[in-house]
Amino acid sequence: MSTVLWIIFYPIIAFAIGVILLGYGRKFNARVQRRYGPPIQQVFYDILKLMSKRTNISHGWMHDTALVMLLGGTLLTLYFIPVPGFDFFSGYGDFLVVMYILLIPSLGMALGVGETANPNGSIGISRALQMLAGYDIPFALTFIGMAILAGTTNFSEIIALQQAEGIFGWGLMTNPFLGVAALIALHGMMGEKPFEVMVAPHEIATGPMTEMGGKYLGMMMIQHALNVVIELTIYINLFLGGAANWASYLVKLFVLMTLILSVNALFGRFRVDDAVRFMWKVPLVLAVIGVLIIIL
Amino acid sequence: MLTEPVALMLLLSVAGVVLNIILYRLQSLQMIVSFLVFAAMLALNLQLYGTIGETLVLPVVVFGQAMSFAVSPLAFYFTLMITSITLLTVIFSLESLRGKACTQAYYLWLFLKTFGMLGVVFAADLLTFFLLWELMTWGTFFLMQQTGGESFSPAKKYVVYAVSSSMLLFLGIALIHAWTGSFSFREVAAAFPHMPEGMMLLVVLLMTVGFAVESAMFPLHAWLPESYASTFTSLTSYLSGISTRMGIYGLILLLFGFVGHELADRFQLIGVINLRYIVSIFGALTIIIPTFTALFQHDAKRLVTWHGIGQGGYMILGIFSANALGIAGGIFHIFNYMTYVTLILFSIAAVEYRTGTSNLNKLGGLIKRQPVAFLGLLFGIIGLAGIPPMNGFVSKWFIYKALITEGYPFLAISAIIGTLGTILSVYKLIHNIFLGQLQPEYNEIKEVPFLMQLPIWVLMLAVFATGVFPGPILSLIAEIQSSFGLAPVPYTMTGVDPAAGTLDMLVITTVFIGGLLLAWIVFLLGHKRRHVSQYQNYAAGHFLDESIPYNFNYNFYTGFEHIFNPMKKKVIARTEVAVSSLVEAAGDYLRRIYTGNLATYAMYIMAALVVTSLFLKELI
Amino acid sequence: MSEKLTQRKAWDIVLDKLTKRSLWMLHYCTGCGAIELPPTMTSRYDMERFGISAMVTPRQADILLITGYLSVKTLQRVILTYEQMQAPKYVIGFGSCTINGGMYWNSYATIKSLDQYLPVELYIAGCMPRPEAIISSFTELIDRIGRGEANSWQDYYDNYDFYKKNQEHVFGEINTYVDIKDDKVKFGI
Amino acid sequence: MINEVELMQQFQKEFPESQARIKRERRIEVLLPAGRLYEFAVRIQKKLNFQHLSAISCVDWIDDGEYELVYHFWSYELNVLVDAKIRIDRENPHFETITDLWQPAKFFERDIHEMFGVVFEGNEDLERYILTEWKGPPPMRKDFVSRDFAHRFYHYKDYEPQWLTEMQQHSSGGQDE
Repeated sequence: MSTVLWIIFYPIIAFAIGVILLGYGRKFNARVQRRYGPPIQQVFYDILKLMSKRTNISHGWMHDTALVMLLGGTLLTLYFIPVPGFDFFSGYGDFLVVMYILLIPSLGMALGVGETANPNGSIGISRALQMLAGYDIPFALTFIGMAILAGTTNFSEIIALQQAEGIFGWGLMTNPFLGVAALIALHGMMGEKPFEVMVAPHEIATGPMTEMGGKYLGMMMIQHALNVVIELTIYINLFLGGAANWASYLVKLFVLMTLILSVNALFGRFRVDDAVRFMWKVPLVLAVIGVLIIIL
Repeated sequence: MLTEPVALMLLLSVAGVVLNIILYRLQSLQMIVSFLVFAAMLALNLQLYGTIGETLVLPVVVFGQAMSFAVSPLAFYFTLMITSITLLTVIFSLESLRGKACTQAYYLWLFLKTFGMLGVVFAADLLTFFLLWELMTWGTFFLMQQTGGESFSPAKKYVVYAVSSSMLLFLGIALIHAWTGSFSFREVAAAFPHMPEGMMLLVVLLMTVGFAVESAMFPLHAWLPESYASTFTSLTSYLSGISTRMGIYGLILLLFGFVGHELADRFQLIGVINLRYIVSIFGALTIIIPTFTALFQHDAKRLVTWHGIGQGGYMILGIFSANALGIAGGIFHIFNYMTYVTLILFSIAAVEYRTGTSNLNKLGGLIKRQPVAFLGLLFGIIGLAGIPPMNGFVSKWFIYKALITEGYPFLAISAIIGTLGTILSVYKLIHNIFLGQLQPEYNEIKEVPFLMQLPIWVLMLAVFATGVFPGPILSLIAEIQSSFGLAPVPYTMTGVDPAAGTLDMLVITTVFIGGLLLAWIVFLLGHKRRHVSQYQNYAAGHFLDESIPYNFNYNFYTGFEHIFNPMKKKVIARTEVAVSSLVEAAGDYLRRIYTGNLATYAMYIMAALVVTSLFLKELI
Repeated sequence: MSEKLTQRKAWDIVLDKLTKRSLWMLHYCTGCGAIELPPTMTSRYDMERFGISAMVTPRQADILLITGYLSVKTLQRVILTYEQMQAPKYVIGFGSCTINGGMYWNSYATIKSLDQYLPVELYIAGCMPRPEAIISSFTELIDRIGRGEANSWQDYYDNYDFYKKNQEHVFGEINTYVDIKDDKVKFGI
Repeated sequence: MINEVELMQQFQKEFPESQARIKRERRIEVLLPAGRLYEFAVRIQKKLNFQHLSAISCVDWIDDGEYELVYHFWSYELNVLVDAKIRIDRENPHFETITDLWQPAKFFERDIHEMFGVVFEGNEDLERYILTEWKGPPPMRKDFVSRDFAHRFYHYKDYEPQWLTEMQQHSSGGQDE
């Protein structure tokens, strides 16, 4: 029975956490720029306003189905990542599955944005995919390293292994190289500056979101909120020893988010090929060293 | 003896060849006859399910070995693919080739090729295997040069590669015969382990390189993209679907039939690195390099054929990993690859049928006119990129799981690099053809006729069904593995049985559909939405209309252009040119022997006699 | 502005109270007023406190800020941008040029009063009004949305012919590929 | 390096019917008859190496019924600006183009055509590019009164008295504090 309750309410909880995290992010950025900044629930207001827009335009049936695929893919990924108290589905799909279903939302968005027939959107998607190729290689290598170390690819088993030895059992502690490489790659995955090549308002008119208005943009922001939670939870599960209870889980979420936001607030934006070169130089080398340590 | 399905199928394909020769000029009659014959062959093939070892021996005796054919689970698995894909190609080309030039011999070469392939797969001894392998390569050559003109030179290049690879095979077979004294698979397999170390290594190397050329492994892949892409698109789909995988069939036969895993591990070159690992490295390179060349192609067909090579790498990685899951993944990937690559190429053929071009820079926005082709391409690229719930993901998951449990991180990461390269290039493919602004000149085109849509619908269903329920195909593969004495893959109807790993495609798909429903409800919460014309678009205040080309197609990944341009040195093309110029120089030098006056010829004969007399003793 | 008060259900009242806190602004800075916006956004006046942030494309914007005079040529672009925005949308005329021509009152090329061509929600008087004026206008707009009175955008749909006639009088026929009358029927405004 | 005085004497010698004078240091003004301008331009560009045609401007002498076209030539070496002035008829203004000597002349002539209505033969692209929707006469002519046109063409709001007082109460600043 509790799993059915979890299945119904978990997306809402994750959405709430994501919205607060994003609101906290905007407040953090404002305070770094010595501004008062919007209230924490600002992102919630934005999403509500977008969803309540009276007129919405769409560029074709694929534009609508792609948005549904975008949010549907993210909800699918949400269920497959173990969270304290709810890892029912991670018995049916390990992190290899998660790594691939993470691609469904980006493919869905890419198809929807392609359908809007706006070159700004297509340039944004081509940059996003290049950035995906950039950060996903080191990220995947750290996954593989952890899997070989733990001898299994199932999320809950990896967490159990890490929690067995307390703080020093964490992935970050046992092999720091993989931990740091994954952190940099996570930064790219979240699309935070300096790797914010996809939504470049000054260059390509907010890239993929150029032609997204009203409830379409609202759905994209809902997906973004959920995506933030998913990506942070993946990192926590693999390198910060999962979370025994919700309190430590939330603390880890906020600490990790603050770390990423502090870097985001200070950097300008890389060019696409420089960002990809950086991703294939620093985190990839770290990850290779980490993996070599594990095999030899 | 002649009523067994195997004999009937071979007989039918020969009959097909003969019939097509008779009806040379009458295209419509050719179509009907070929369709009926191929349909009959598929029906016969299905009867073969479960029958093993039934041999058909033809009275033809060569070198004391009668041409014999046998059915094995592997043979059934491959013939099932051959006959089904040929039938779909014929159905597709009934419509797509109506009234096209130089298609008189189209079905003739198709039958010749099918006969060759069926023979190779059913062969029970090395001699028939080699003879029909030759016939198959000639069938491929004739299919490639169908459209004449610019499709002839790549076909010639293929012939050079194919002939050299069959020479290596022949040398290998000759060595085996010299040692074991017979050709039939059973005796060869029995006698193989007692072969002396050096000889066995030589045979294995020769035959692996021979099969590698046919399956376009990394250094020997240069012939494939041009030759496949320059013929009719329906043929490109047929060739890249099944023809390249005959090389993989050969590798499976060699590795599991003759050598067996323990022997493969015995060839320790430098302690850790054994033969299997080297071939896997080549497999990994086959994944990465062609996939990233595919990224920069401007023609849809070349992009997909480059991926054909890349996906071959996954199969090699799977087969050469000594793990039940990995081998099953490799063999399953052959089936998956066939389904989604033919689906993609049929969709491209549908687009080419209507617009006349497959150049990615000239197309755009066709989703408004050809939704069925779009859906076909969408299912195909989701399969090709290996994203659930399509079948491409299941076989890739098997291969990754095997590589991780065997502890090969760098092979696994090369496979993931390949997947990322695939995702980038397939999005460029679907974006440049179907998304973006519809060009004014394509305003009036309509959907393709039903006969061309049928294969697309059938393959879409196949890609999705085997993705969610991989059980049936995996049961076939488990049979294959046990027939070679390997541990069968622990499969369940919808994935892997929990002991060996956590994958259940049915749960993933149902949760995905649940997520889609929830997302659809959120979509309906908002107010109504309207479809608008593509010219009502943000252009920074500029007024858009037909005259303004407002598409981003050319040079789609500029970031990667900057990164990869310095690396593009066309090493393989330059080596090919070097080799061909070397051969010409040598030929030119040897030509001088024939000086034309009789005295030198007499002197040559005398010298030959002296040399043979010296070595006469050893030869007898 | 049309005084038609739509009959507002309870949910609309609550919704207006919440969505008034989030407004995204697209400032069409052809005129001289755009220079007043950076100080409004940055740390001294910080309009983001009220949930107002600048957006790039009309699809995402709620407020269209016309900062300064509009020549006949730029008016076409403004109307294209306005029609590409999603309702509810608010036009704010910024500076005296949009009210009655401002210092270009006698020019042959600039339009004199913006509300002949677009339904304007608010005017900010001043020949380049200071950031305090901008912030007070934003708060005024937020209060109006909260009370549910900011529905000047419906006026564009209701008497579109009046606006269309004026537009054609000034620059003749343009094709924005947006059919306002059809939208009015389809969206039921 | 010849200075302005010698330059002026050269002009005086070669173009006797023109009046050349030095307005101030490094500025020469030459009044030419309309027909001799092209010749003057060729001479100044090829021989004296004045590469830069900085502008062509047009002055509307409505009382004399003439337009005055001023060509501003500039030389990088001599650092001297030469203004060649010619007079053409105002009612039916025609003149030849000098785009074959200087490329930028294309836009200066196009601008003058749009604003003053002068037709330059030989300049094939005199199409309107600033006032694309303008249907009226060339607006910079002195006989075109912009204010009257604006009042006829555009709609003005008339200030209602109570509108002003209402604004004062509402705005926080103002006299009443």
